[in-house]
Amino acid sequence: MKKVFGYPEALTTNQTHYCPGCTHGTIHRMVAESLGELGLRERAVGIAPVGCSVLAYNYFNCDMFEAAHGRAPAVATGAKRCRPDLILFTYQGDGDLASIGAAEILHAANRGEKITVIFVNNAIYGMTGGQMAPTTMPGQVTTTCPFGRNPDHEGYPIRVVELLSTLRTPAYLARVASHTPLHVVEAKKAVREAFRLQAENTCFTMVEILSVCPTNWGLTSAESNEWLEQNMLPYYPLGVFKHPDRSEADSAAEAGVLQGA
Amino acid sequence: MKKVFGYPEALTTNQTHYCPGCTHGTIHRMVAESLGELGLRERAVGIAPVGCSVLAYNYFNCDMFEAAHGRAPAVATGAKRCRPDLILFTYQGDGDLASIGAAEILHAANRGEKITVIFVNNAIYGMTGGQMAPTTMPGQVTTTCPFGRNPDHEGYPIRVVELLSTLRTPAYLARVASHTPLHVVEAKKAVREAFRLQAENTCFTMVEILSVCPTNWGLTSAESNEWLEQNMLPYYPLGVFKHPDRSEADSAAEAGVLQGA
Amino acid sequence: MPKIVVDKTRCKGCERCVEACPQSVIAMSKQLNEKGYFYAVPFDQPRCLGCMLCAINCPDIAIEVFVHGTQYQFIEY
Amino acid sequence: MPKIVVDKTRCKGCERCVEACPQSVIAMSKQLNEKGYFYAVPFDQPRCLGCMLCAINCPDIAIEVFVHGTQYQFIEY
Amino acid sequence: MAKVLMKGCEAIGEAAIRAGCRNFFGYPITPQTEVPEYLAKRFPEVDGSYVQAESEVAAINMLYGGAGVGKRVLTTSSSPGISLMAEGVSYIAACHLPIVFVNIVRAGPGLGGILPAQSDYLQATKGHGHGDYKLLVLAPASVQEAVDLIYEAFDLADHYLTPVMVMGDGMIGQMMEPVDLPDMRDLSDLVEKPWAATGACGRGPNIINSLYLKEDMCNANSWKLKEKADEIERKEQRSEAYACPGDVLDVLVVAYGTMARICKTAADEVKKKDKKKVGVFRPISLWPYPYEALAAEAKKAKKILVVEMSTGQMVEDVKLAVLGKKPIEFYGLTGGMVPSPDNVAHKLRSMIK
Amino acid sequence: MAKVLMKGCEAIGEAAIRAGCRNFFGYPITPQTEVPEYLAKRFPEVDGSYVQAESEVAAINMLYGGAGVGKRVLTTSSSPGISLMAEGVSYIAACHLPIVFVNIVRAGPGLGGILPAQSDYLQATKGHGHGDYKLLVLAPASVQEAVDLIYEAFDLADHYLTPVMVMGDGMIGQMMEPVDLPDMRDLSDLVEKPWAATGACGRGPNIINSLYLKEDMCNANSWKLKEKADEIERKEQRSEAYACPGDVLDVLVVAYGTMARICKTAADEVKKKDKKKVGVFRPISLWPYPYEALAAEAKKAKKILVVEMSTGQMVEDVKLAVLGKKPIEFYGLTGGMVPSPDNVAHKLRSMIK
Amino acid sequence: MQTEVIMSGFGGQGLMMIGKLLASAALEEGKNVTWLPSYGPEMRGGTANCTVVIGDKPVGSPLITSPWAAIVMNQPSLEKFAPMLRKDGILVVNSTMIPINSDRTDIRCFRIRADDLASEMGNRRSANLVMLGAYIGLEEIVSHKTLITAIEHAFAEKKKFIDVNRKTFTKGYELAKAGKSDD
Amino acid sequence: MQTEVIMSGFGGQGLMMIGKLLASAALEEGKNVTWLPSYGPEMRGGTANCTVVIGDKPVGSPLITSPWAAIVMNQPSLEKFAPMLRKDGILVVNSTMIPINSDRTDIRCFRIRADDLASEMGNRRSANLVMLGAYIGLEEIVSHKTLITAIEHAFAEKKKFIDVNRKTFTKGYELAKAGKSDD
Ligand SMILES: Cc1ncc(C[n+]2csc(CCOP(=O)(O)OP(=O)(O)O)c2C)c(N)n1
Ligand SMILES: Cc1ncc(C[n+]2csc(CCOP(=O)(O)OP(=O)(O)O)c2C)c(N)n1
Ligand code: SF4
Ligand code: SF4
Ligand code: SF4
Ligand code: SF4
Ligand code: SF4
Ligand code: SF4
Ligand SMILES: [Mg+2]
Ligand SMILES: [Mg+2]
Repeated sequence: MKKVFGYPEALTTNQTHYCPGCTHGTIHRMVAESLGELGLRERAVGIAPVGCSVLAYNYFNCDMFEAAHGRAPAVATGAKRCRPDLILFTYQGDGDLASIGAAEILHAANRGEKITVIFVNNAIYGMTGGQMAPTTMPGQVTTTCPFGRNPDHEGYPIRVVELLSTLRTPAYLARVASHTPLHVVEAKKAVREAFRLQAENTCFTMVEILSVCPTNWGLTSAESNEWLEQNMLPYYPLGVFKHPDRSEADSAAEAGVLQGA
Repeated sequence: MKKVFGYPEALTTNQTHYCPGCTHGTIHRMVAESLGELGLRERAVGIAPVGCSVLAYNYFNCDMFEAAHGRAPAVATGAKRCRPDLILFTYQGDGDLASIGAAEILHAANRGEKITVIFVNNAIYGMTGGQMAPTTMPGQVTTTCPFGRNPDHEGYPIRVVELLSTLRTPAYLARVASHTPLHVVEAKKAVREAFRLQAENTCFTMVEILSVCPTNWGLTSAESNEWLEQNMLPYYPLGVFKHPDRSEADSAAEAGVLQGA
Repeated sequence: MPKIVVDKTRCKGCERCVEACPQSVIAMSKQLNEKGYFYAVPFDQPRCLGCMLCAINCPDIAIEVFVHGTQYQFIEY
Repeated sequence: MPKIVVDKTRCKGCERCVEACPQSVIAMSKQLNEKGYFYAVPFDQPRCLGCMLCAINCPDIAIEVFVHGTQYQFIEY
Repeated sequence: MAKVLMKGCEAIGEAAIRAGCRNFFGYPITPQTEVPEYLAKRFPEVDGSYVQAESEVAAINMLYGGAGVGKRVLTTSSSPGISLMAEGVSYIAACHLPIVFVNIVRAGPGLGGILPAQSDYLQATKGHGHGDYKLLVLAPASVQEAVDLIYEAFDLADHYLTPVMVMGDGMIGQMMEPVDLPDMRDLSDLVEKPWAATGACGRGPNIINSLYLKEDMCNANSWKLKEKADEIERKEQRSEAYACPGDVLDVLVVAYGTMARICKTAADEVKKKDKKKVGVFRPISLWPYPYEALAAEAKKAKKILVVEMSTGQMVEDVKLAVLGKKPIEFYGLTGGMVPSPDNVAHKLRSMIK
Repeated sequence: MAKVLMKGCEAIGEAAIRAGCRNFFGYPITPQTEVPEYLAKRFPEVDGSYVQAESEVAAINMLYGGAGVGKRVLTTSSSPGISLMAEGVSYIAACHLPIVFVNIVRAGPGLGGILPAQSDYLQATKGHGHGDYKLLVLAPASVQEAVDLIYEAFDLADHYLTPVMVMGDGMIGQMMEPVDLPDMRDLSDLVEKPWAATGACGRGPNIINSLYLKEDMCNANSWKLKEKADEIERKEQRSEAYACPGDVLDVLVVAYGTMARICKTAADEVKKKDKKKVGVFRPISLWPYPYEALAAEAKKAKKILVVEMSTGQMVEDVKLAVLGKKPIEFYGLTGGMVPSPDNVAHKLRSMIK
Repeated sequence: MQTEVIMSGFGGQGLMMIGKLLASAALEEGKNVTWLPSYGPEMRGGTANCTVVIGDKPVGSPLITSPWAAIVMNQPSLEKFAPMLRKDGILVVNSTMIPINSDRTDIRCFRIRADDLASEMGNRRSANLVMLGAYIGLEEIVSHKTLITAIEHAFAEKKKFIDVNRKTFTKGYELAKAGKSDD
Repeated sequence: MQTEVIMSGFGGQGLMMIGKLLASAALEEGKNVTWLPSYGPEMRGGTANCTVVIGDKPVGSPLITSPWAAIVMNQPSLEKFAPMLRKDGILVVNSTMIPINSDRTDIRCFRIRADDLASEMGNRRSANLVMLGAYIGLEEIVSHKTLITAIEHAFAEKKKFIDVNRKTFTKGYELAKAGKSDD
């Protein structure tokens, strides 16, 4: 018999510490598979964030850094500028990337660093036990917005991909989801495309991946999927928002349509 | 005879340290006039940045802070949340706001802080003697891009107003210029509108003001105007990009048009 | 005939594979594994199409998929 | 008749007022002020329309504008 | 009021409210996140406001704004977050603004671990931010003392116009103990702040600033800060001498915070079982360091033992107090390992033989 | 090579290039912006790369990345910027990564002023970031020494796998002096870094990390850092004793960096005019502090005078060296005021009478 | 006199809760007390524990390396804490979940089918109270009565749980008093 | 022996440049030398200065509070530095720009119409070299020849300026040698 689906080489066999049903694991696998399929594992250097995926260095079977909270894009910049022949990726949560690390992601994108950012948006701070993130949904209850996020006081969730899409510097920017098999299939394509573009030294690449946090959402795995579909998908539309091969006008138009959501 | 134009009450009579022809002075005046006309001077608290306008606290005739480099929006947030009855404004340069302070401006805008940000974009670090700013134009020579800003390595200039316009949180966001009398007239309207909206506790307000730096551009006052018109205006289109009274769709459409530039 | 193999020790019992399977091949065991989870079991293996959806959806890479010869693929992964 | 008054000590000689004036009322003095700048002088005062453009464009608020009675305003400021 | 059982972090939040603090700005980090979580829930009841800052850098600058408009403001964080606040705290000190901030120290350096440690001692007491200024640093050993010191910290901050740090560790933050909560301060009763930037209405502008273009002014501000530091050094030294009566001690243990509690247990045991005289000296104010009080106790001791959850940071201050007159030994574990009473007793026995 | 006249900042940049550094990450700040400006111009000639970071926080984390992939990396900044780097440097130290960074100190605290000062001494030597680690701190007194120490700093960093700070002030940064530039290092000759994250090709993954979930591992890393610090303390103390022959000194002046040059002039004058014996002790490594060497010199002196451009930060280390055996006085100006030789001579005379 | 109890099990088994009940009862009785949870990223799905120290004098270390008693609700907890117990210490074992025994002979071990008993009494989630009851039955460091009061206070806002919790607690208490271990 | 010279004037008058010329000439002659500019935000339009210290022994402080000589090209500089000069020190004054005199009688003051002379010689912007020439003429701390070499090096890439700079420098030098002050 032929194995058509198995364990990717670019992951160690360590079991993750992620909660049951947490899609961090799925996303790790997509990254590892992409590195493997493109033959990049031996040149790859990953940057783990501070967040639930802080231990990512135990799971990826390639060279890794563990960065300070929010600073992964700066670490990747430093590494890539020193060794342009390496393949650099960061793996970051929404608190890490969109809150404390907002300046670093914005500027890495704007400088056009040839790195790949895997941005896991689960609308909450997972690791520290469920505080409000910049991507937390209006009305969503967290430990630091115990009465639900109130847009009048905390503002609306930040749509990072849309934000970065306004930058003039060429980039590959996509948003995908990770909660159903078909979403994973699309997500994987985007992740691989990002690494491919990096390997060709084309541009900055980032894939935002909508993810679940059953533990801090206080839901089962199945309920989480539903919550994501009902609350996050309408606000965080999926798609490729920017592609270096497409003209700005095209991307703007597509983004325009999606912004209506 | 009647004085139709004179010295605004909300400025001290101290002479500024700005270079001849630098429009920082003009912008100070607009802010002071707006405070005066709206009767807000006695409730106003301004936050000076680190940049050429670091001494703004000597010029505005109202209570002032001098903030750490880039952090004025956080300082204003702290002050406004503690004293919502006060009128808070920050006055920031492009290095201060768009580089080191990128996270602070993004999040103050996204939280919808009821403050007014006066953002002076002169495409360079004035105070420290002419280094590259995030808003420096492609090809522009500065002391830290002595061969001209190269978009392949440093990326393209950041358009802050366009960037913040993608946020869902209501805001007033406009870009104006300060180099000719008619531009100043429009600029003043935008500044006053921003303070009016703040006084009514409506939303976050920011006016980006294109400004000149004759000293570090190495040009005369008149040449600076020309340089600004030829290089900055096409890339930094003027207009109101977001207004709390207008629907998102309208703003997006307007922004879309302008983005074509 | 296609088949899946679940690594019982890796499984965290999240049931994502169960939800994913169009053929209802998988169900949860009534026993805990050593980590304390009710783990996934392919209790109706013959119905398996080898479509890989379960494996694709498993965050813990606890599932391997095997097929004989050529196999119609619903999805490209 | 409208007129402008330039505060010689505040002027930094940037010539923004000169550029702004539609009536060419203003020119630069041949003398330095105490700060070492050639300062602005309304050398053709009678042509002044009181339009305020010079004052609006002056970064150093060195110009005051005076008018008699009602005055047509080109711009609202 | 009857004692209530409260978690350290929550007690800190409640104590701040009772001290008149209505504005908290902070960013989550273990093991202190329960402070903001508590306040996010509790503040609406007292018209207070919680703002989750985008980072610790932003948080400390929000405090700068809040303190500058005259309010009692608080942030809490843990080691890496405290490092990020260094620039902001230097600004606040330079501007003579009162703030209270809490470091629930975790294991370092780098990301380290989240378990209790005392390895930020030198940072807090010597050189957090740039420039000549000092932090008033208070180190509670129990939840009750955390409450009392937080409550007082706001008064100290307002009195000296200075940043005050309360430094605990994961045990202080996570532990529940019975506490007597202080009364609610009457907000109208707090000290006036005529220097605050509250709108130039009926007076000239107030300016909160630390830039000095003229070097003599800048020099003067540094010396003003130095004089303030000297006054604090004279007036605010706090310490506790435990079981040190008489005039001979076999060993004097020096330890602070939770470590001092553990040392007391160890000292009691060695006293009881080995019939040796062991005292414990506990600095409560880490800066100003109680040099004189320690020197006085040290005089009676044959040997000094410093115990810390670090590789030895306070040792330097003990040396400065003892000035070579007594032998000083050190025992420490860090990284989240907490020396047990047995560990300390073992070390004590090795010193006494 | 013949001596060339170079500005301190530019000489620092050139020395780094010659030491094999090809990557600079930094953010402009007076009075050190000429370093990045010089390198932005010069790097293309040697295939180097200058990146203007968005902030000092980003810059230090870029160094973390660059050091982690095995390159010699540099950043330079000044006081407020250095404060912002505290968290990053703590991570770098915890991961045992070699970097060189420069603080051209300016007046503080807060925004302060841009003129020369020495008020970041305690921050640099005691408690910059959180956790147990130490910075190797070198303080040049001339442009030539700045060049030499920068050149050596890269080797020290690589040898001990530790961050090394070179600390100067605005005079060092802005002054031109004649310098002998060292030779270009052969890049292929630099020490190997098998631990670097350069792609797991033909070996298992290399991991650059400072997180330890297990407290014993975290403890072990702190003690590993401590042992390294102890080794550096044994081996890398540097100092200069100027005009201290014989065995009696009326006064021993202790000063570092540019302040020591000024004190030498003052000492020479007092020796000549007042016929008194005045020596100058100049620590070159501020950490490890040359305690023993200073103690030896201090033995000969009747009195000690510490002179700093601060309100008195190094005094504590001098006390630790002298241990109460000699009276110590302090003279200092700060905020950009530089004590002149006359000021110091005046103070010296008041001590000798 | 000072007593230290560690309670340990899977997250969700309610160990923190019984620790707090014990601590408040101790406070109620005027004793000195500390309660300290384990915390950290290991929380994720792993084993959680808390330590309660009760004494006549002020408590020294809230962190205990050789406790006097341990209440263990899953096997990893038994494996971790049984070896750390002091001589003559007490080990209360949830025998529904833990098939094995500690090999120590110098401690008192009490096994009780906590989950089963709780289920039988109508609320599977009250197994923790069975365990606590058993411990208090073995060693009445606080009185049964005070503990019942503590339960009533704790569930003042979820009154429907008071009854079952009171009952399950008392069940464990009585079995232990009667020496009716599972072995 | 140590000589300290401060050169001061408006930004743009070329003070930094002549300071560097003097410093390189001193280096060329094997002397110890430091050159230190004023720096700071006051740069903005204000007065700029630099200090050159030349000595036989290593230079102590590069920052001088009582200099031996001052070359002042605008009035604020005269007002600032004349009072700081040491007794018997040298003050070189650009009389084109500075109508006033220092009231000190214990110093040597040399006035020279630097701007006018430079303009007359074809390059208004060489007034700084006239000033430097005058100073060296008064006190030859480096030789005329070395200084000319320094000028040639400095303008190696802008050769067209060498000639006028050499001439203006020599003009100032000769007038000073001849004692032809402006007064
Ligand atoms: C400087 C600093 N601040 C705060 C923290 C605490 N912290 C750790 S992870 C985290 C948030 C993680 O949330 P996110 O990035 O969304 O990742 P997730 O856990 O949701 O995957 C925070 C605030 C820290 N370690 N360092
Ligand atoms: C933390 C910190 N980093 C850097 C600096 C130095 N610095 C002062 S102003 C400035 C840039 C100013 O540029 P901009 O904000 O564009 O203002 P402008 O002067 O152009 O008006 C910099 C980098 C500082 N003071 N503090
Ligand atoms: S806390 Fe949330 S994000 Fe973290 S591992 Fe668990 S489910 Fe995933
Ligand atoms: S340097 Fe530029 S921005 Fe600054 S005052 Fe001068 S002209 Fe204006
Ligand atoms: S491969 Fe397809 S059919 Fe077979 S078990 Fe998996 S999901 Fe079901
Ligand atoms: S998806 Fe994976 S982890 Fe989840 S139940 Fe199925 S096999 Fe187990
Ligand atoms: S008011 Fe108008 S017309 Fe008169 S001087 Fe000014 S610009 Fe010219
Ligand atoms: S615009 Fe103002 S400063 Fe400029 S020349 Fe005219 S009056 Fe003078
Ligand atoms: Mg998250
Ligand atoms: Mg600017």
